[in-house]
Amino acid sequence: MEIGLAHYLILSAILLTLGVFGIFLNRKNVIVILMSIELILLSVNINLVAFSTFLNDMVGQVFTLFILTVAAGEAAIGLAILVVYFRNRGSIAVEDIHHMKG
Amino acid sequence: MADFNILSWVTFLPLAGVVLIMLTGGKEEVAARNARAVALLTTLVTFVLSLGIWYMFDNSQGGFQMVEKAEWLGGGINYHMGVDGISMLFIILTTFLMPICVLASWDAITTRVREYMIAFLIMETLMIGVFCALDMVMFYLFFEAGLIPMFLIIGIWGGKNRVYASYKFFLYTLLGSVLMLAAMITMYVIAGTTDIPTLMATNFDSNLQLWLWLAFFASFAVKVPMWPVHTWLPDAHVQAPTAGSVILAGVLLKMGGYGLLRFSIPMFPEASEYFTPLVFFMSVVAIIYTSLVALVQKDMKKLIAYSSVAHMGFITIGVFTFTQQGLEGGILQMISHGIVSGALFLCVGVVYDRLHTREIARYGGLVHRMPKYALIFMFFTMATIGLPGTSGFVGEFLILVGAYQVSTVTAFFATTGVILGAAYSLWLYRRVVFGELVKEDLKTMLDVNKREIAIFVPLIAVALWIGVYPDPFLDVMHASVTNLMEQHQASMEMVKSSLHAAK
Amino acid sequence: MMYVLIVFLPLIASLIAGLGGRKIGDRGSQIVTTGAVATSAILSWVAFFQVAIGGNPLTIELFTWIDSGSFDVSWSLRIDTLTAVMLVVVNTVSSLVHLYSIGYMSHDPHKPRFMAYLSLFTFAMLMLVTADNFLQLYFGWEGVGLASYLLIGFWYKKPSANAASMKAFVVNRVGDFGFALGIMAIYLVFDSISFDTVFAAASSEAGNTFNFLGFEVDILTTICLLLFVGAMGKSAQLGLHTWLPDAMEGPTPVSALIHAATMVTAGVFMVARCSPIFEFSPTALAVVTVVGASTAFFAATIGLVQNDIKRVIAYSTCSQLGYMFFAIGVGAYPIAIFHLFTHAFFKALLFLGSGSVIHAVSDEQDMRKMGGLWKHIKVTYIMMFIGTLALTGFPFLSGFYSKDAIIEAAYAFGPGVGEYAFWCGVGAAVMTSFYSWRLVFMTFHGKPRADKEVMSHVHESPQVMLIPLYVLAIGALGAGFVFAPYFIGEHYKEFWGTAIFLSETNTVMEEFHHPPLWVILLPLGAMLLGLLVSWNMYVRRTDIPVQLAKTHSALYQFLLNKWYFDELYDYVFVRPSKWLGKKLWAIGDTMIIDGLGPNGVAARVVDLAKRASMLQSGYVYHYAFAMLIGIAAFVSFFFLSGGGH
Amino acid sequence: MVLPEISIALPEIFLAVAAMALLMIGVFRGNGSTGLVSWLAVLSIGVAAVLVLMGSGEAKSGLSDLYRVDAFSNFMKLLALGASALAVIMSMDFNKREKMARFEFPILMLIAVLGMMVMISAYDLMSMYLGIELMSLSLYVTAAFRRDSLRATEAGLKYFVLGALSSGMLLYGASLVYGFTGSTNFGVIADGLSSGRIETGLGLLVGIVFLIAGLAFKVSAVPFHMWTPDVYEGVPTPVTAFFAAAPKVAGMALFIRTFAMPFGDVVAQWQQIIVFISILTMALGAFAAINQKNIKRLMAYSSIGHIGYALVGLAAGTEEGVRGILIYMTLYVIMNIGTFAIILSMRAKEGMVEDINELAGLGKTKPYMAALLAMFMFSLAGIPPLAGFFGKFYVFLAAIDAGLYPLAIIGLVTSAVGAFYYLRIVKVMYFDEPKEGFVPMQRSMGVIMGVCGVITLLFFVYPAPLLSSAAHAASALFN
Amino acid sequence: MIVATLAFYLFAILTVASAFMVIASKNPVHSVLFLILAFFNSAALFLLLGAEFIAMILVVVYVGAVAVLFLFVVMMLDINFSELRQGFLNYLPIGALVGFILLVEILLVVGGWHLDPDALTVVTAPTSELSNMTNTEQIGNLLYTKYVYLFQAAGMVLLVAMIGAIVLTHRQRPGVKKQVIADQVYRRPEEAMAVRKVEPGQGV
Repeated sequence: MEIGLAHYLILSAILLTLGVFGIFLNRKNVIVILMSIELILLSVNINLVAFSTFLNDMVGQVFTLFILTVAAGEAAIGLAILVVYFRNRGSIAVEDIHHMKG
Repeated sequence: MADFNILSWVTFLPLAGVVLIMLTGGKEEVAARNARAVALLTTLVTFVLSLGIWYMFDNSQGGFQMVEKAEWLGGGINYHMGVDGISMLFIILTTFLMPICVLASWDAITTRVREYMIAFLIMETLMIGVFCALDMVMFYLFFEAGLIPMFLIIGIWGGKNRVYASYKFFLYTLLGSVLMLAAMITMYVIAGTTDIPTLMATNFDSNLQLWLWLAFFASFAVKVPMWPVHTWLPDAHVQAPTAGSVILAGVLLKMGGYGLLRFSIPMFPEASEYFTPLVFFMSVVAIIYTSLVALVQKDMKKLIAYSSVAHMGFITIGVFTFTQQGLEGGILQMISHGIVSGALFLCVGVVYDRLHTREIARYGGLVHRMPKYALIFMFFTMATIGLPGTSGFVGEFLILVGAYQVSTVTAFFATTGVILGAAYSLWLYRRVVFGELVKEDLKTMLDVNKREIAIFVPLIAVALWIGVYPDPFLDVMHASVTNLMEQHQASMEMVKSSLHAAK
Repeated sequence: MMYVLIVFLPLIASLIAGLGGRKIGDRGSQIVTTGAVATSAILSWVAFFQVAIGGNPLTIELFTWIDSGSFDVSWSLRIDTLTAVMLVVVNTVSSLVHLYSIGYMSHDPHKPRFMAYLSLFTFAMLMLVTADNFLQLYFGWEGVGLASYLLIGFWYKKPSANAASMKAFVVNRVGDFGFALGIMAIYLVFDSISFDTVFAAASSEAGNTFNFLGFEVDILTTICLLLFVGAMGKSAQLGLHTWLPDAMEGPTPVSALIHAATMVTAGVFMVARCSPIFEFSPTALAVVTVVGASTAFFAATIGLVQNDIKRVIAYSTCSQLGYMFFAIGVGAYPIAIFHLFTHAFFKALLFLGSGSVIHAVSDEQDMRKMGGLWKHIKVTYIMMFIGTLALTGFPFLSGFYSKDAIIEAAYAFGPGVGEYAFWCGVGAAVMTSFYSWRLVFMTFHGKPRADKEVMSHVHESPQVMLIPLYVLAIGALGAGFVFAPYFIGEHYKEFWGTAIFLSETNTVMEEFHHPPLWVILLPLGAMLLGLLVSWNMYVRRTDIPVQLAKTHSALYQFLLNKWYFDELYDYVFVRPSKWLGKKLWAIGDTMIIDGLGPNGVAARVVDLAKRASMLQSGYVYHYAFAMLIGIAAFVSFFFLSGGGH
Repeated sequence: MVLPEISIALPEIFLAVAAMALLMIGVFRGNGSTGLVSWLAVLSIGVAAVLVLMGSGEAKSGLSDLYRVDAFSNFMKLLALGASALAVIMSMDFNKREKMARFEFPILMLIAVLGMMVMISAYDLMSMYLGIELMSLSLYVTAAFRRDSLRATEAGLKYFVLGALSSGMLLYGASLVYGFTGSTNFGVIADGLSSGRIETGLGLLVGIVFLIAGLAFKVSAVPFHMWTPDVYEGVPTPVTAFFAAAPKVAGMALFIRTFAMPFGDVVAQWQQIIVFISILTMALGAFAAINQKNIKRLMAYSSIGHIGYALVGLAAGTEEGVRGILIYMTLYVIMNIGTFAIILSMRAKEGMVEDINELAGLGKTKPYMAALLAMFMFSLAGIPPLAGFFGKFYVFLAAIDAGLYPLAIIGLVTSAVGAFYYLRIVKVMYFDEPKEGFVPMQRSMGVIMGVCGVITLLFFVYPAPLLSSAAHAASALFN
Repeated sequence: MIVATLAFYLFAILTVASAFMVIASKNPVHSVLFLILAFFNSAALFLLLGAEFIAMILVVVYVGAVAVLFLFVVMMLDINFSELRQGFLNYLPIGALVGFILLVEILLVVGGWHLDPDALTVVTAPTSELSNMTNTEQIGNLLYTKYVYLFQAAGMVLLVAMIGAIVLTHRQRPGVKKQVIADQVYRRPEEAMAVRKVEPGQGV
């Protein structure tokens, strides 16, 4: 059985779903949410690389490269914010983050 | 005089007063005194200037006069002003009532006088603007903008329940007019302009007309106000300060009637014809319903407010008869109602200033201490009842004559309002003015002073003038009303012939 | 100019006295108003001879009033015989009442106001009678209503006076309601409301129909009936009569002027004025006859048992007005106006006389507390006696000429409504005689029933009050005799000229001169019968009335309570209106309109707002979930709508 | 490909260089230089604005077709630059007073502005993404800038988590679009769609949905708005002021460009979704604000509502619609900046206050400030003759022109509902009894609110400049 | 060919499984480790697709930097794991339903992807044959020419990240002695030392 583009796309879709699930089904801590976001980005990357290959177009891979770069920065800032929050609150449990509502 | 843009001058002159008041500072008392003086002066000058409009007005012309036009928003939306026989008198009415309002607030308003006067002067500009505007967007601008100062006037200087009343007033009217805005935009999209004279000549599709008419009606019916969207009025009136009530009853309500005349009828003739039974029904219900409600009111202002609704019911009937008598009666009745109900609110204000209550039961036997007041109040009571010889009669009767030609049923039921009107008005008068003077705090009340007499005399004079010799007023309208009717008939003919052709 | 003066002098006087009363003082205002009205009265007589006797009617147009399309109305003075007669009646009685008031109101603190009102009334009444179009007629009509309202409520301290004045105004408004609709119908049909145009065109509309309230009805009949509703209100005819007795709350001169001599006859005047229309509607005339005759009878029955001296006369007025109406109904307009003319004299005389009595017994109006007064106030007694004779139709006094003529005319009209009117008229005549004499006997004869204190103060009125009585007495005595030939006699056609229109088929005016003998004698007999019974019950055996009242207590109560009309109206109109008003306010406005409208919407909005902010839970995963739902929904939307391609 | 190519990105390059230069100044001179750095940042923004203005007005793409400059981008850039400059000015005093003055703050804002500029000019999915991230990352940091405050850090955390999620969505959408059209370039996609070479299958549409999700998050349209109230409330007020204006402009510009240019030919496909989002947004903005007690939170819902109105113009999908949005956003920014200038002046003796009830009696204690705030509120409610009305007018004009009657009517009705809460502020200021007044405000705030107020009030007198430039800018997208 | 297919399935299943464990494991440290596993497997998939450079970067940057950063933070925050609540299930049904619907829809969409021959004509930067240029070379060629401005922009993003991280987390604790090089450089002998003439026999 030939492995086609669809296989990669399906894999990516599953990863996306898992990432999304990780965000809104998670009650444990925020770090897991950040990791879920990484999963989503991974799924995007798989998508792009797969498209790139099957379209014979390098742009997809360049895009992926940018995403990886930005994702690294994003992770850094996300973790930094998490750290300052933890310093204030003493917890990173998702359920504790609801000081503001309404 | 050719280059003198009198309409713009009259419209924006009150703003000069606003600037002046803003410039005058000083201690609170001094500032208040200056503000009063400036406001009075400004309104008087505006009134005198507005008489120039009447002077320059050509009675024989049916179209718009003293037209001014300038580029504004672009795309067919221009600064366009002008008057015809329908709008001109409303301008005079407005400028006439304003000095009276300022005088009426002279002693009654003691807090934030400067802001109060500023609000009133702005209000004046906006009201005049409504009647001058010959562009829909301009009209809407002035029409809606009036909500702001009125909201503040009711809310800041109003009675106990002022917040509720001001909210109700604001949101009720706003909700009505956003629909009108939608209709205006639709018309603009179709016609490519918001120029009122052009739109009057535009034929809208019959089906669309119905929707547009309803949207406009939503706004004007609230403003008029017609049953069943009248409930904001009693609250607003009761809570507003006296002068606010005067303006509300005197001018603001007229905007609804004016809007019907200016938009609904000439622009959507078929829809107007189609909805006439609805309007008649609503008006008749308004007349009888609110008259009955007025009969059992315990608050003076509320009673007069409900009577206003009933009177405005007459006006809407008149306007929708499409007869010369009905239309002219409607306009004249609006002017008259502006003066008479305004005066009645002032009457209430006089005693309110002294006793600070509007509860009817707290009064009684005022005639003993206040004979002049009793006389004035009696005069306006009779005028509101529509006694011949007073302004109230001429308009009312013309309306009924007009209505009778179109629908005897409507005329019949509307006329019952005449009976009920007498009942509630006299009942009010009797309870307040007549009877034994038993309440202690009434025994020290003073009769109307010179300032108050100065307020009432012009009102009485005009009410009598219209009642006895309304010709100058009616003459102004003839050409325009005839014009309006001819247009209406022409378009109805066209509809009929096209219907025939379709068959 | 003279005619203008006649009409406007009272207005000017009224304004001077009303607005400047404080400056010119009591005396000044009395002089100004009385002088002005008296001048008017004299001028009116001049006019009467010029116009009515001399036969040259004229119309003076003053200035435009309302001009809207073809609805074109002017202020103008139309002086023809009918007007001239009314001018004389109004101004004469009015000037006498002015004079009388100077005496009668001498203890009142508000003399200028009273005089101003009286003059104002006079002006309005004059505008009414000089109208040359329906709208000016309406103006005068409402104007007298206003003056009546003011005068009835003159003693504003008395709640009963206030109530009565309001009642008068509102009940009159009911009549005006019909009147106004009538005017509108006239305009609709004739495209004009000027008398000349309308009257000239009336015949061409005879028998045509138009749509009124969804029914196809005869035009002229409808118009006439609508106008007649107005007349009923003003002239206190059955159904709309309830205000008249209450109106006696006003000072007695007012009762004499307004509620006996002038204003209440405006209805009669109006119908007579509209004779060119009424003549083409037999149906309407029949209605007028029946209503008039019934009123004559009905009011007389109530008059039988009333104890208030003024109320008795008031019901008498009501009854007499009924006479006038059925006279018109049978087509005898001149007789009706003639009765109006003579009635003005003797009824005013009776009222002013009773005023004199009231004045004498310290403002007591209940006849049960009078009696035996004749010795103390002899002049008044004589005057009252003359008035009573005239009213009951004693031969050769004025009432005899007019009232008997009416009864005869009714007979002459023939079977049907004529017959009904005739018998009602006769019955009423018996009762008229009875209650009029009862009044005289109870008041002046028998033992004094007032307490000593009052009796000791009984005194004759001053001359200023008695002079009007004398003048009126002369009228009551001689007016019939002098003027009958003109009004209803052989010269009647020349006299009336075009003022009253009689159709060709209407021969009543000829026929009533020749009734059978028993018809001539019957009213006389009726009068004597009434006199005898009355004498028997109130002079000879004063215990009879009490016993009668006991044995027929239901009937007595029924009559005493005026057939329970007030109660009925209260029950049918007043209370339901108030009840409805309250309900509409509480349920309609507050609960339904505000409840479903602004308040309800506001409450729902606030609910929604609460819910909307509850969505904002503060939890990140809820937020993320919302985003996911959004995306899922939109993607599903494309799937379901088959988007793409 | 040397200098001529660069010139179209001159303002951006200048901003980047300026940001780095300021960073160095800051690093060398320490936090004492915050004031200097702030003013220099304002100056840089001004210079960038001048550079934008100096660029030729004609439309051209450059930088390997990644970038596009036209009248539209110039309009939006100037708006974003102006809003940002005012936000920087407004932040200075506050930061000093609240002891959070650090030189990185203006620099981060400067970089955020750079990101916005890239967003506005983006002509490729990649430049779009990088622009968004450049802006967003700066904003995440500024949101949590007050790192010792629980509320600010919580706001930052929420903003970050949801923002990252949204950019994930956006990227997934971008990847689908790339895959189903074969290109990331807007021009190529537009050509492909209009020539029919690329079919508009479900794949592309799903990609568009994900793109919409990402973009809607940036402008906080329902249901991707949830972060907005919490973040607006939590972050320091100047940051809120900044958030409420410039990023919205940039987000809206990107939204418009994406949907007017590459997907302009498939309007029918996405129109209904935008209509739906717009209705939800307007309604939520109107309803949820009613219950708010915190004025910043209220302004958050208000801004949500306003974005809903602006989206009405997008839903029309026409040139008139875009013109309406441009007018709307301009006036919105002015009113918002003015309002926040006042909120920043709400300082009692004990410190800053945010409760609406603290405004009680402001009409007496501070009449001019109250008058201005009242004016902004009425203007935001869309009452004529204030500027806000004209924004609504043109947006709904476009909607009705496009035949979207229900949308227009629902929008207008919600605007009436929305008036309810704007009135409440007026009510508190004028109808309620005065509390203790605020301490005197700073002059720069007075100037800002005064200028915004004058524009809001007198816009109707001379509206032509804005109307014509907006029309010009809109036309650049539709040729 | 079969090897490639098998390899795909192996790595794909491992990726999904470890991704699942990332969100499902109780201990965040385990989550991070599973994340690293997922990255490794994806890198392998990228290799299968011929994107060698990306695969390498994924391992180097992601595993080497980002994932380790996560690990650091998890450790640093010193979370008491036993206290973390488990609310996974009560929210599951509706969430799972929505997620599942979305997944199915996306699967339906991407499953229908087919290579449009027309689409190939618009390709911006076609991949050359392997023999001509390596994948890394191709990327480099593009990145430093065509996309150099985006590359610079990405640099700005990293700068922001740096500033942000420092601004947020960097604290100057009082009492901690820090080396201030400038101070050291500017230090003059006069400040640091004093030359005293010591009288012999008296001491200092």
